[in-house]
Amino acid sequence: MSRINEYLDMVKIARDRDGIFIGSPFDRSIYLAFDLVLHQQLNPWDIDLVNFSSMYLKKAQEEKIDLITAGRIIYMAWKVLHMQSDNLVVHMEAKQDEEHDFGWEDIPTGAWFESDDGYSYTNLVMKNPDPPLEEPLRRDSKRKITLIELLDAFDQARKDAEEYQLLDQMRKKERDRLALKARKAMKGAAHEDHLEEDILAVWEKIQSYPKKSMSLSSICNTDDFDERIKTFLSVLFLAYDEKIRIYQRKFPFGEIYIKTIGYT
Amino acid sequence: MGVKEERLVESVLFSASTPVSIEEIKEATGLSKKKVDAALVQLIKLYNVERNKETSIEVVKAGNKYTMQVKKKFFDQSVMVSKPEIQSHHLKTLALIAFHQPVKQSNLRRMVGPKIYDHVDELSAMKLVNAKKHGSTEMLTTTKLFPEYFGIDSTNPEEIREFLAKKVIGSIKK
Amino acid sequence: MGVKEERLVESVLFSASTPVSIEEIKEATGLSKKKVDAALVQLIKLYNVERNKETSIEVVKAGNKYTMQVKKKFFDQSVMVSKPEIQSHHLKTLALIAFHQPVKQSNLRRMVGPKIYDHVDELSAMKLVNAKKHGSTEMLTTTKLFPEYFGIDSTNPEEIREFLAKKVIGSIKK
Repeated sequence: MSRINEYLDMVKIARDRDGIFIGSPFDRSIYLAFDLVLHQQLNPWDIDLVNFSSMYLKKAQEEKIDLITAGRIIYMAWKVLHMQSDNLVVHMEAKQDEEHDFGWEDIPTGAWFESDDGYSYTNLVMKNPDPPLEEPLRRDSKRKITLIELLDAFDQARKDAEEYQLLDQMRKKERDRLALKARKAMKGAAHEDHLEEDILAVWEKIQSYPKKSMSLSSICNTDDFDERIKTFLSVLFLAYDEKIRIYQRKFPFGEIYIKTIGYT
Repeated sequence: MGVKEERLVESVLFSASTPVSIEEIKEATGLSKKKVDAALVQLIKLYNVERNKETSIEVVKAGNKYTMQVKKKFFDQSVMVSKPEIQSHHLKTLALIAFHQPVKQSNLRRMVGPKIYDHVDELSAMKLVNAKKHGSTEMLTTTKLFPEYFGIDSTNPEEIREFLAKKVIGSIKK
Repeated sequence: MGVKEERLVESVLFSASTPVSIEEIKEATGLSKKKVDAALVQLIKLYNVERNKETSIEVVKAGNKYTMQVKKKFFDQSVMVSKPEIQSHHLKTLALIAFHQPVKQSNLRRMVGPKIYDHVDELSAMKLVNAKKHGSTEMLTTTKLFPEYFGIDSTNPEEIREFLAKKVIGSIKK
């Protein structure tokens, strides 16, 4: 393959310098063959051998190259090209695999297809309607809870609640701090002046919506770019304040949904 | 009456986690009512009389249903390994509801966080908690089943609350 | 070795809905390891040999634990009472992982197709399969729970492989 690259380089140089002298008739023939590919703008990966041959012979006659050499060169060139195109296909397939599948390091480790046992086991498992594993049948008995356990649980729940309250307070403080920071960062931005009012307006809209679940586009005029941005920003703040929950079914360009349920 | 039918019914009793009716056994085994009846009689005899000392398991009639269970005298050992019916997280939420009832779901959320929504769903499904729409939230109370389940001698929420308070305070004092 | 110890261990096996370790049996019964071991040997003999035809229940070693379960031949009848939890497709994927482990998810994908991603998620959630990041793919193995769950008497991957191979060959002969 590297020899071919050498010749291709030679052709390029020859073309650049316009009429370089190539001493050996053999090299010269090769040069001509590849020159043809390049100058005729033939696709080297999809070469029509018949067409290529007749063109080459014509040129060889003009350049006075002996026909035996010419024939060999045609054969060789064709073989080489064929090899190269095969290689390309393999390479492209491998590349596709790499993209769709996994990396080059994913050469099978278990060699499941190399060992006969692994291969037949895999085949049999795939073909048999029943899997070789069966779930055993055991008792799924559960016992009743005792009153003592209920009381213990209550005791634990009170402690949990105290902990939660403490954490919640810390969370709230942190939220307020971040919100203040975010609002400061918004200063000077186009929407800053009315942000508080916007949030309030959107919150009212959401609350007055007859359902607990709605799409973003159902609470704003989607044709109005400014309103869309305003609503979106407000919704983000409301979600941040845990007044609503927002989600998308399709990411990243799907509709944004708002849910108020459970956050009353 | 073949031994095989007895084995079939036995396997059904063993694998069912709750008592099963004759109808259910019939359906599972494909046996006739007569054969199921006969098998049950045989099994009760086998477990409770013939093997009496050679097994810690008994077959008993519970209401109109039949069940396989550990004999009372082995109960203490088995209770340590058997799974409780209500998960400990759910049980905590249930205890809070029982104490604070009637309590708004939103208040309960403020107390312990959003996880309570799942818990309330589960406890409602177990018919231990009642959730009634109340504005934008739900009002939670324990059901009639609750005092029955825990052997609390009252269906009055106020009394249940007092009962829990007393018990808990008692346990703190200890 | 007293009969009573055997009964204690039996009651524990019966009451636990999942396989139990010797340690857990020790804790529940207060017996020594030696006595628990002896009782387990006796129980396996009693259920699987002596009472062989007079019971539909067996005592088996599952991984490093012990469990009581319905004998396979009575399985179909009782299946209606307690339903299987894992879909048959997932079971097949699990059987492939158990045989080829450790196996790259990408290799498994070549065997089964892209649906394995869902299967692996499901099996991981059930704690039957372990997935560890390995370059751009994941390396899959079965967990400790796997032999316990399926009542396979070994935690050794090689022996698990043999067990599965026998099962598959057995299914062709039928």
